[in-house]
Amino acid sequence: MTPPAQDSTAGAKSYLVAETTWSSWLMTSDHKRIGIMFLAATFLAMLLGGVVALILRIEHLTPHHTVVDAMTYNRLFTLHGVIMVWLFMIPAIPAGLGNFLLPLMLGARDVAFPRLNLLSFYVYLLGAGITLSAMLMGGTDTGWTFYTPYSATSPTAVAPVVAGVFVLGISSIMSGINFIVTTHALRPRGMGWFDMPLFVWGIYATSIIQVVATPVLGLSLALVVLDHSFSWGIFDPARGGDPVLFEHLFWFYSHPAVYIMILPAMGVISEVVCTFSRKNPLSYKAIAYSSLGIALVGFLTWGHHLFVAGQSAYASGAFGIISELVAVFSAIKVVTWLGTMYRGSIAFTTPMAYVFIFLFLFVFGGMTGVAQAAMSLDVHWHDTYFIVAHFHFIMVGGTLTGLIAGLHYWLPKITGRLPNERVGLIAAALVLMGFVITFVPQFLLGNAGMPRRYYDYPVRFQALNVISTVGSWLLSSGILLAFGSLLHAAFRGPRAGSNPWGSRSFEWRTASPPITANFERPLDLVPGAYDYSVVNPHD
Amino acid sequence: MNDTLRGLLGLPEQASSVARDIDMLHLFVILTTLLGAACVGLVALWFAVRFRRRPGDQLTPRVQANPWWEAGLIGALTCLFVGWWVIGYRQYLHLQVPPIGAYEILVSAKQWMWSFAYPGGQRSLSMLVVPVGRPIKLVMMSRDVIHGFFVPAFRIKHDVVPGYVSVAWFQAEYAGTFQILCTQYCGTSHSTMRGEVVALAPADFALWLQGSRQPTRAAEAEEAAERQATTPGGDRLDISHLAIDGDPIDRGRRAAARHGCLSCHTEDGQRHIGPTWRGLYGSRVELADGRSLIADAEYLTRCMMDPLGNAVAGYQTVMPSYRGTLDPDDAASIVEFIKCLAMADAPAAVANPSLPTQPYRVGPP
Amino acid sequence: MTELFAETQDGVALAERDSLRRLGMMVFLASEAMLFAGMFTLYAAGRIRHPQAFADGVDHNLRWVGTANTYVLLTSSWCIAMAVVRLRSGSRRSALLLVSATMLLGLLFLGLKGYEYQWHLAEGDGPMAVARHDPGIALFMGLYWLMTGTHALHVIAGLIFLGYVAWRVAYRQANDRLLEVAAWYWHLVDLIWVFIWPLFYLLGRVSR
Amino acid sequence: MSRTPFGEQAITRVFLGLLALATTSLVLSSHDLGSGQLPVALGIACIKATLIALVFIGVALARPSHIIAVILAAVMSSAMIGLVIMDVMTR
Repeated sequence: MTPPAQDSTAGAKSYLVAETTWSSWLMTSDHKRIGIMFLAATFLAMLLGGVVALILRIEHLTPHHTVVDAMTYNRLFTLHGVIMVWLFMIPAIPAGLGNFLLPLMLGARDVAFPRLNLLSFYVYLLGAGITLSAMLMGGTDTGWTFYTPYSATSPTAVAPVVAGVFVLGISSIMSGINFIVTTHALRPRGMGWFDMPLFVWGIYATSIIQVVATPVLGLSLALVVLDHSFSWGIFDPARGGDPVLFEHLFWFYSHPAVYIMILPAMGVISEVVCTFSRKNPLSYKAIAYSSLGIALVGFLTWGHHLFVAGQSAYASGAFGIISELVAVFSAIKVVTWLGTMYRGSIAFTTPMAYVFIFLFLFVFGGMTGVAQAAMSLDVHWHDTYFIVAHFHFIMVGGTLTGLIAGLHYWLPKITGRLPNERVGLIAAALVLMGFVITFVPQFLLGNAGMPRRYYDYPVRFQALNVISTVGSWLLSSGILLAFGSLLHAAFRGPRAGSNPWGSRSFEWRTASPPITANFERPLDLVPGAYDYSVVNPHD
Repeated sequence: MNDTLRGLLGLPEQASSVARDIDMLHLFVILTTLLGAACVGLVALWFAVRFRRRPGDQLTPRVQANPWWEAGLIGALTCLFVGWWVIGYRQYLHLQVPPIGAYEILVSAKQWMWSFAYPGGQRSLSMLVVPVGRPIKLVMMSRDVIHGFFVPAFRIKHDVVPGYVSVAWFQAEYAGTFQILCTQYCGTSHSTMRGEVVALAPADFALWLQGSRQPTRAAEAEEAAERQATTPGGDRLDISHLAIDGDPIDRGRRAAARHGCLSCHTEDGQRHIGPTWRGLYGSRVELADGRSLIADAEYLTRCMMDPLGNAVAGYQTVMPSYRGTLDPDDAASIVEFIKCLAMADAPAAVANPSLPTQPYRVGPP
Repeated sequence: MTELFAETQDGVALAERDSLRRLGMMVFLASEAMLFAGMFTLYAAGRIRHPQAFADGVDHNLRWVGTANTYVLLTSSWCIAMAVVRLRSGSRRSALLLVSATMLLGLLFLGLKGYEYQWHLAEGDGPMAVARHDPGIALFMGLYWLMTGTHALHVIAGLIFLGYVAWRVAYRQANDRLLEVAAWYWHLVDLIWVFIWPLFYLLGRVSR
Repeated sequence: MSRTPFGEQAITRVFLGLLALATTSLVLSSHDLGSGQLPVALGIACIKATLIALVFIGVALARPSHIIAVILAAVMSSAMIGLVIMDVMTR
C-alpha cells in the first residue's frame, strides 16, 4: 500500500537477480518473470512447429511419397497448425511481450491480478501438455480447423487435442481480462487514454477479442467432442444438425483470432518506428482508433470463410463488403507508419530492418486478403495454396517479424544487454529472402489450382514446390540465426544503459532491466511518450 | 496481354464461360496489390535514405497528419476496395445462380471418389462428360464428410456438404479434358480424390450418351473403378469406362418403394397424400410459402432433404426429412424415375417451354 | 478462488482500487455471456430448420419444473441483491441470512433440475441417448442437455463462490465489495435462465 | 460506482416487476398467439434480462468505461445470432 516514492526500493536489485531460486521463478507473481516464461514456452512451441513445417516442405519435394506416408502427413499439418496458432502465435506477443511491457508502459507496479496472471501461464502449460501428449498418442488429422463431420468421425485422437485447445482458450481469456483491467484501472493519474504508448492500444484491442471471441471457440470445440465421443450430432446432418453452423461458430472465433495475432505485432511496429525515427507518429489517434476498428469490425467478417460452403448469397455479400472495409483500418496504419518516418531521424538498426520487411510483406499479404473479399476470386482461391501463402504472409511476414523486431528492440529492457547488430541484419536479410522464396511460389501454386492439405499433388506443380521447399530452409536458418543471436546477446551481450535507443516511451524511464517494483519514483509523464521535439530531461 | 499475365500468375487455361472475366478482375486486383506493396516498400526505403540519422540529430519537428488528407485517403481506399467487391460480388452471384434450362447432372461425392448421374440414367465414375457450349448444372450431394468440387480451368468451386444439396454450374467453351480436385480436407486420401471433366462437341456427346446405354456389368465396373480411384500415387485417374446400372425407371422405382415414397406419391396422376409424380418433373409448382418454381432435379432433391421448407401448397406437411437416411445414389435414381414419369406423356414441355426436354431423351438430338 | 483476484498493491494506481474487481468481473461476465450466445445461435438455427420437432420437444419437457425454477431463481436474485444493500448499510447479520436464503434457493433450483433430469433419464432420454432420437428431436435434446447442463454448472459455480464469500463475510469481516461481484455472477446465472425458460419450457406447439 | 447504488425499494420494485413479467409470459404461453408466440415470449425475456442487467448488476449506474465489455458482448452476440439467422433463413 505504500507508494513507491516512500518505499525503500532505492538501490534495489533488478528483477532478474533480486531472487534466484527456482521457486522464485515458478511461483512468481512478477509480470516480468511471467512474461519471460511465456516467451520461453512459446519459443519452444515455435521451434517444434517449425521442425514440423520443414518436414512438410521436404515431403513436397516430390509429388508422391518422399519421407512420410499420407496419414503421417495429415497428422503433421494438423500438428503444425495447432502448435503455431494456439501455442505460439496467440500467446507469443500478448502474453509474452505484452505481459512484460504493459505495466512498465503504464507506470504500474504489476498487472491488475498478478496471481491470475501466473495461473494463466500454468493453464497454458496444462493446455500445451494435453495437446502435445495427444499428438504423441497419434495425434489427429483433421487440420487445425476441426471441420465437422470429418472431425466427428475421424478415428484419430480428436477429443484430447480439442480438449487441449479448449484449455489454452481459458488461459487466453484470463490474460485478456487481466490486460483489459490493467489498462483501464492502473494508469497513473494524469495519463489519459491518448497518452498511452501505442503498443498498449494494440494489446488492449487484442484483449477485447480474446475475451469476447474465445468462449465461442470453446463451445464449438466442446461440441465437436460431444459429437465425436457421444454421437450427439449437433453438427451432424443425419441427426438434424448443420455442419455449416460449426463453420460459423468456429470462424466467429478464428477470424478475429488472426487479429489477436497481428494487432500486437502492429503495436510493436508502432513503437519501433517512432523510436528509431525519433519522431512523433504522424497521427496517434489514427493508429489507436484503427486498432479498435480492426478489433470491432473484424468480428463481423467471419463469413468470408464460407463463400463456397453453401452459405446464402445474401449473407456472403454482407460478409464480403464488411471484409473489404476492415482492410481500410490496416491501410491507415501502414500510411501512418510511413508518414512517421517523414522528416524523422532514421537509424537503420535490426528492429528497423524488420519494420521494412513487415511493411512490404504485410501490405502485399494484406491486400491479397482484401482481394479474396472480391468474391468471385475467392471461389477460385478458396482452400488452395493461395490461401496458405496469404495467411503465412500475414502470420510469418507480419506477426513473426513483428515479434523478432520487438525482441531486438526490448532485449536491453528485458536483459540489460544489447543485441548484435551485424548478425541481426544478416539474419533479417536471410528471413526476407527465405520468406519470399518460400511463399511467393505458393501464391502461384494456388493460382494454378493446387489445393491445400495435399499430400500427393499433380506432377505439374513440382517445380514450384521444390523452390518453396528450398526457401523454407533459408527462412528457417534466418529465424534460427536471429533467435540464436538474441539468446547469445541475452547472456553475453554488451551492457546497455537504461535507455540505449534514446526512446521517449515510458518503459525506458526506469532502469534496464527494471527493479522488481518497476519504478523507483512515480512515473514522470513529461515529455509525452512520442514527444521528440523537446529535449528529454530523463537522458 | 491477357495470356502473358495469365502465364506470369500461373493461372490455368480459361475453359469456361466465366473464366476470362474472373481473370480480368484477378489481374486488376493483383496488379494493384503489387503496385501498393512496391510503393510502400520504395517510399519506406527512400525515407530511410533521405531522413537517415546524422550525427548530432537529437530533436525532430513535430509533424501531424492533415485531417483532410486522412479523410481523403480513407475515402479513396474505401472506394477502391468497395469497387473490387462490387465487381467480385456480381461475378459471384453469376456463379451462384445457374441459368434456367441448364443440363442437370447429379454429383455424388464420397471418400474418395466422385460419381455422376446423367438425365438419361447414365452414370460415370470420376469422369464427368459434358457437351461444349451448354450450361451444366451440378446438383451435388455427399455421402460422408464435406468435399470440395473444384475445376481450376473453369474457375468454379463449391463445397459438397453432407445432408445438403449443393449447386454449381459451368459452361465449357471448348472440347478438352480438365482436372477435378477435391479442396475440402476429407481424410487420408483427400489428395487423390480427383477426376476429370471431359467436354465433348455436342454431336460427340450425343454419341457418347448413346454408347453408354449398352448394358454392361455395372457392379463389377464400379468396383474396379473404386479400387483404382483409391489407389494413391496415380497422378491422373484413368477411368475411361462407364458404369451403367440397368433401367433407370426400374432402379428408381425400387429405391422409391424401399424408402416408402410410393405409399404417398402415385405414378399414375392420382392425387394422394403427396403430389403425384406423373408429369411433376419440369412442371411449375406453387409452394406453401408462396414461392413458385419449376420442379427440376435440384428442387426434387431439396424436397427429399427438407420437405418442410419446400412443401407444395395444398398438401399437408407430413413428409419426413430423408436427410442422412437417403444416400445420394438412391436420391439420384428416384429423381431419374420421376423424370421418366414426366417424359412418358411429356406434359413438361407444355407446362414449361423454356425447360428443354430434348436432352433428357436418349440418343442424338 | 478470489485470492486470484487480489489486487496489485500499487501506490500509483487510481484511487478507486475496488474498481479492479468490479471491472474484472464485468469483463468476465461479458465473456460468459458470449459462451451462451453461441448456444442460443445454435438453438435459433435449429428451431428455424426444425420448428415442429422443437415445439414437440418443448411440449415434452416438464413445464412446471422450468416455471418453478424461474420463480426460484428470480427470488434468489432478489435475495442476493438485498444482501448487498444490507451489508453496505452495515447489517452483516441480515446480509448473511439473505445470502443463506439465496444459497438455499440455489440448491432448490438444483434439486428441481435434478428431478427433471431423473425424469428424462427414466424416460430413456438421457444425454447418452441423444443419438437415438429422430433428427430434429435429437438436435433439440442435444441442445437441451448442453444448455441446461452448462447453466446448472454455472449455478454450482455460483453457489461455491457465494459460499466462499459468505464465509469471508462471516469470519474475515470482508466488506460488501466482494459480495457485490459474487452477486453479479449470480445475477448473470439468473439472466441466462430468463432466456432458457421460454425456449425450452414455454414455446410449444399448441396452446394449452 | 460513481452514483448512489440502488436501494432496497428500487430492488424490490424491480423484483416485483420481474415476477409480473414472468407471470405474463406464463399466461400468454397458454394462449395461441400464432406467429407472435415466439417474438412475444422472447421480447418479455429481453425486457427481464435488461432489468436484471441494469438494476441488479448495476450496469445503469456503472462508469461507461466499466461496461464497455458488456456492451460489446451484447452487440457481438446479437451480430452473431442475427447474421447466422440471416444465413440459415436465406440459404
